[in-house]
Amino acid sequence: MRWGVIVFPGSCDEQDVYDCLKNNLRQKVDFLWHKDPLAGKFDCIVLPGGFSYGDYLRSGAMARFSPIMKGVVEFAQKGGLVLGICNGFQILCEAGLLPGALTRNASLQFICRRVFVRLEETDTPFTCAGKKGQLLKLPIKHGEGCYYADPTTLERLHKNRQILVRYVDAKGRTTPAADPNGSLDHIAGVCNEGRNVFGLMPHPEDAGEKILGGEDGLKIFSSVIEACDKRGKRAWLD
Amino acid sequence: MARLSAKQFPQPPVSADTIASHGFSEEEYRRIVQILEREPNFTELGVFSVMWSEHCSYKSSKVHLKLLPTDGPAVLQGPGENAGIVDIGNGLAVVFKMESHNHPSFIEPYQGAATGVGGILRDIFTMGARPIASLNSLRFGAIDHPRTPYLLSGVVAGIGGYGNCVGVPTVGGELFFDESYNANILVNAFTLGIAEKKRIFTGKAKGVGNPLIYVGAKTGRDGIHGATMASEAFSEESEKRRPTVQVGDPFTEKLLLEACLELMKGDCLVGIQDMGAAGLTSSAAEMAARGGTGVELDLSRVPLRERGMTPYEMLLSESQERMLLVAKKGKEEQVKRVFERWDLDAVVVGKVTRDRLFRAFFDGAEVVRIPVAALTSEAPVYTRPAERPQSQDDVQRLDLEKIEEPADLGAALKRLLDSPNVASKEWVFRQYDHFVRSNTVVAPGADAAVIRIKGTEKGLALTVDGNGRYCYLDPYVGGILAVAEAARNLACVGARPIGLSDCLNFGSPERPDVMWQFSQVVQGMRDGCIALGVPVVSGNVSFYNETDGVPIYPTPTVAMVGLLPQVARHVTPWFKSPGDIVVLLGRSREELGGSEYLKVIHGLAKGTPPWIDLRLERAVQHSCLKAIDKGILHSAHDLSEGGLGVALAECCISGPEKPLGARVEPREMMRGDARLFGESQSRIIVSLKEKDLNRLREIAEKEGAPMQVIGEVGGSRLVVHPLIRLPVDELKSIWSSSLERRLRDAR
Amino acid sequence: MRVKIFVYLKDGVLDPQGKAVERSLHALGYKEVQDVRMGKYLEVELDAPSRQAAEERIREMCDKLLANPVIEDYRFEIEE
Amino acid sequence: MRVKIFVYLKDGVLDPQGKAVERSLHALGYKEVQDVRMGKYLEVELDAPSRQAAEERIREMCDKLLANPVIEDYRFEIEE
Ligand SMILES: Nc1ncnc2c1ncn2[C@@H]1O[C@H](COP(=O)(O)OP(=O)(O)O)[C@@H](O)[C@H]1O
Ligand SMILES: [Mg+2]
Repeated sequence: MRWGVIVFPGSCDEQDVYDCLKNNLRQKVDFLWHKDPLAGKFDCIVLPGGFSYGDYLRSGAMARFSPIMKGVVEFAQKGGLVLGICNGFQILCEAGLLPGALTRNASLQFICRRVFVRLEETDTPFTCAGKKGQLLKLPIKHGEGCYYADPTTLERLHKNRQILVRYVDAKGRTTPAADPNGSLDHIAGVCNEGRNVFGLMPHPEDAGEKILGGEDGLKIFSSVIEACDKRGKRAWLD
Repeated sequence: MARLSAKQFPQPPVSADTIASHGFSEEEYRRIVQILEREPNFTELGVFSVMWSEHCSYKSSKVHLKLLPTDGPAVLQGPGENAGIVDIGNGLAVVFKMESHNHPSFIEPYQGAATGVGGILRDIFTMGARPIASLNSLRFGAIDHPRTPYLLSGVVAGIGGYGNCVGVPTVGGELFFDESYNANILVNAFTLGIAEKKRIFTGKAKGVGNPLIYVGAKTGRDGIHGATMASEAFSEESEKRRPTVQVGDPFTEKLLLEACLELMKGDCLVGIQDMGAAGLTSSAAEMAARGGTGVELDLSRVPLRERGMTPYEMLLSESQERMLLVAKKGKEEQVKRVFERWDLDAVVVGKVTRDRLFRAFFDGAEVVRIPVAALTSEAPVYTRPAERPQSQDDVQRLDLEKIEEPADLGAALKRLLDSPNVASKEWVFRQYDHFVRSNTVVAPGADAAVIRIKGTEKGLALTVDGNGRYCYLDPYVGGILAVAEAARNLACVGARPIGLSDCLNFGSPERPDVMWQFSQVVQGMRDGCIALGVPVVSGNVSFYNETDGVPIYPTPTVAMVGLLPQVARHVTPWFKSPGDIVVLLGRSREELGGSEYLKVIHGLAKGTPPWIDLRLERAVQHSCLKAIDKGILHSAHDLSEGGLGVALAECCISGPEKPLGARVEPREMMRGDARLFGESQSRIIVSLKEKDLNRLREIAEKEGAPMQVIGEVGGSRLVVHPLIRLPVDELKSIWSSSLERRLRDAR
Repeated sequence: MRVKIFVYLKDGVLDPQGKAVERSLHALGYKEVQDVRMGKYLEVELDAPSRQAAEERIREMCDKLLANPVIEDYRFEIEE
Repeated sequence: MRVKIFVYLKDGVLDPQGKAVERSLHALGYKEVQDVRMGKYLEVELDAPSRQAAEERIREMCDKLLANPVIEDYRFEIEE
């Protein structure tokens, strides 16, 4: 299968995603330039972390207008897999591919540390390699990761089981102290109704090797690989 | 943008007043007239003032800095370029430097610190290296001083705000509070980058006729006279100069970084330098000096952000996120294309000339014509008077008999762990991205940070250290200790030092007592470097850190870089498993002078700092390193502020998992407080399996390092028999919450 | 013409910044202050044939870029 | 009474945010927009005996906390 990692002006984690996929999972990966149209066959497009356009107006607000995003929206609408990590998650929300918005951390401070998240659903291409309730230890690093959605949207998220990961403590419990940014319902990541677009604040790519403190992040990427394998060698989209 | 014409800009006259307000002595002005064989015009006066400022010319420090050892088999570039370079094998080199941004950070903490980070990043990528790790060394006034929480929060947010946005991990640093810094905080920023050895770029203007190209942000009236501001003590007057504060734009920096690195892959570039202090003037003049050439600038082409800027302002502006490069003639369009891809301006603003003159034109008229050498190599150099102040004797007098030993040493340990100088710095470093680039093997919170070098088995260790209190009590010894502690911190993770960069933060060089401190510290650092075999490859001097005639503690900060041949073998400070044996490498003496204990418990900054025997230091470090090479150590942690008691507590509580207790019984016979909190140097606590003890003994014996089995890991308490017996959970909660709680309470 | 745009969080969306400012004001002794809300303020110079045309364009810019409708509302004033 | 406070960067101080918004607006085709500046907008509910008293207190709060005098200016409006 083939991955595309978009480089926006101000992206910082594109190399981390690239290296994680290439070195740890032996995947084919290409960088995609934000000014180009989306062309070529890809199974999964990754919007990496960082500070696209400096996040100067709102995180993700300006990147969603990058030329490549038109293609990403079409790709997603046709069922292609799209993964947004941190700033990528913010961009996907701004672009309307995912519900809700990410606002300033409740502490008003940028926060960088390792957290635990719990896999809430496993019937998606991004979580299928895991077990329901499984804990993953992943790094977070963001200033605007507080997830918000209005009550109706939230209800829909519950009903459709779109909340894929929640912040929990080491024992797997959702507690206010275990929630690093004050997210609504401790939400760390959600998918769309079609379950082919997923955004999360933690960085799986920075937890891909034992020497970096753990390899729990590989669960997310290997889920995608597994899902694509099951679907056959064919790309999701021609 | 409305531009002035030459007619609209008559040069203001040069008078005795303007000469004085540009900071020149009469002697210096006479020299200018002699060099030019005429009176300078107003713009030229400005150019001389920034280039001859302390900040750019190192006029007071040069004679001393020559003493520092700068050579080594792996050193590719010592001081003199934008940053130092050391070979690390595999065709790779590391490029690193530290810079101070003290004055701007005091005036506007967020932006001052942010632009400090921006500046040091540019120093690194200007040489062709991708920045991969940063450190920051911070000094603030007493934590209960009304301005401290504001300054600290602003500085930390600024460092994070800039570094995080550019995508360079901040992997370590230090933070120290003392009244001595109440009105003069220190913000020293360090960055390390990695480059291919064959693709290193320098700031040389070579090749007559080659174009000078301006890239990056537009020029505004930011920070005009920043370099002179950094060369002055604070006063009400300098407070008034506030509007010169620069605002950082990390997004533009990120684009500039990527565009420059992309350009460097091709073959367009001859030389490149960032526009830092003294902006366009210093970058152009320094590049010409290194290239043995001249430069000609056409100021009418400089991209401007504000209306009506004068040549004087364009030449002296310190607007951030700008670079000056020399390209091969004919490659102009290629350069522009690269920058266009990243949405950045690239404008030809001049060319390299043969005449060794620094010339600037504006609207067709020549406004500056000065020999390059007069601005660089021939700038004044002073051997300033230096004298040990009489009061030094008094400062060093400490009668231990009069220091009462606390009845409850456990309570004293708790107070020390609660001291912001000893407490966990997590409140700070959790605001810094330390994961980005996925190289971070040991994050902040250990003796040194460790990052791996992708594509190799190697790793780099980084640390920054320097105790101003020690230097105040004895600047010579303090200088040695700064170097020794940094190297010891590297040894604790298993790295051998390959080079260091430093910032020397002092009061006014015009004071003999300060110059004495300066020369003593430099001599101490030199002796430390020679003994431990570490070259100084770059650095920075910050003078005039004083307010109303009171200088800060003399504060060298030493950022040292070490290499690990096998990054997988690194060691961390905290205890790993119950049953492990705890060993103390080194020797303890009855030394309390300058200790954190004396300050926190008795309110004293007195005595002489701990003594150091550099042969013993080397033996201890080598023992630790060899034991790590052999893979027998489970943990290693050096003893610093707070001595054995604090170090043991940190071994118990500083790990990412649940705290582990220990029971130890050190054998030295001395008063209990000295035994627990004395800061004798050259000591490391290690833990290992009992079966490996003999191998450690053999190593230590061979190296000539004393070693003492002092106890065992296990249980839920820290027991230092017979002095202390405390639950580790309690220690952890004090130590880890102190900083945040104190900052909150201070509001 | 000069346009002033205010972008602020919708009612019901947490405003930690406003809260923090309120707390600080109270700590400084300004107890008479309540209900602090914090938002963004933009000033732009706009070239438009008429006030109405300007309004239309500004509304578009806000809907598209300047405000996020999930969490924010906006308001603007045009000065001639 | 309701007070609206605008805090904005002083003239001549670099405004990276405003600049970035301007560039985005241009890229989206809103070329008629120039000179975008970005600042903070605060709304507070204030209890004061008189308009004049209110003005005085607000000015104090701005000087002390809400604006950073090194790089920012402020302005406010009181609505009764
Ligand atoms: N300003 C800072 N920024 C980042 N990390 C910091 C800062 N201050 C302290 N730290 C981290 O906290 C840990 C303890 O620091 P310190 O007490 O200075 O260690 P040591 O005594 O071993 O030099 C180190 O890992 C250091 O990198
Ligand atoms: Mg240490």
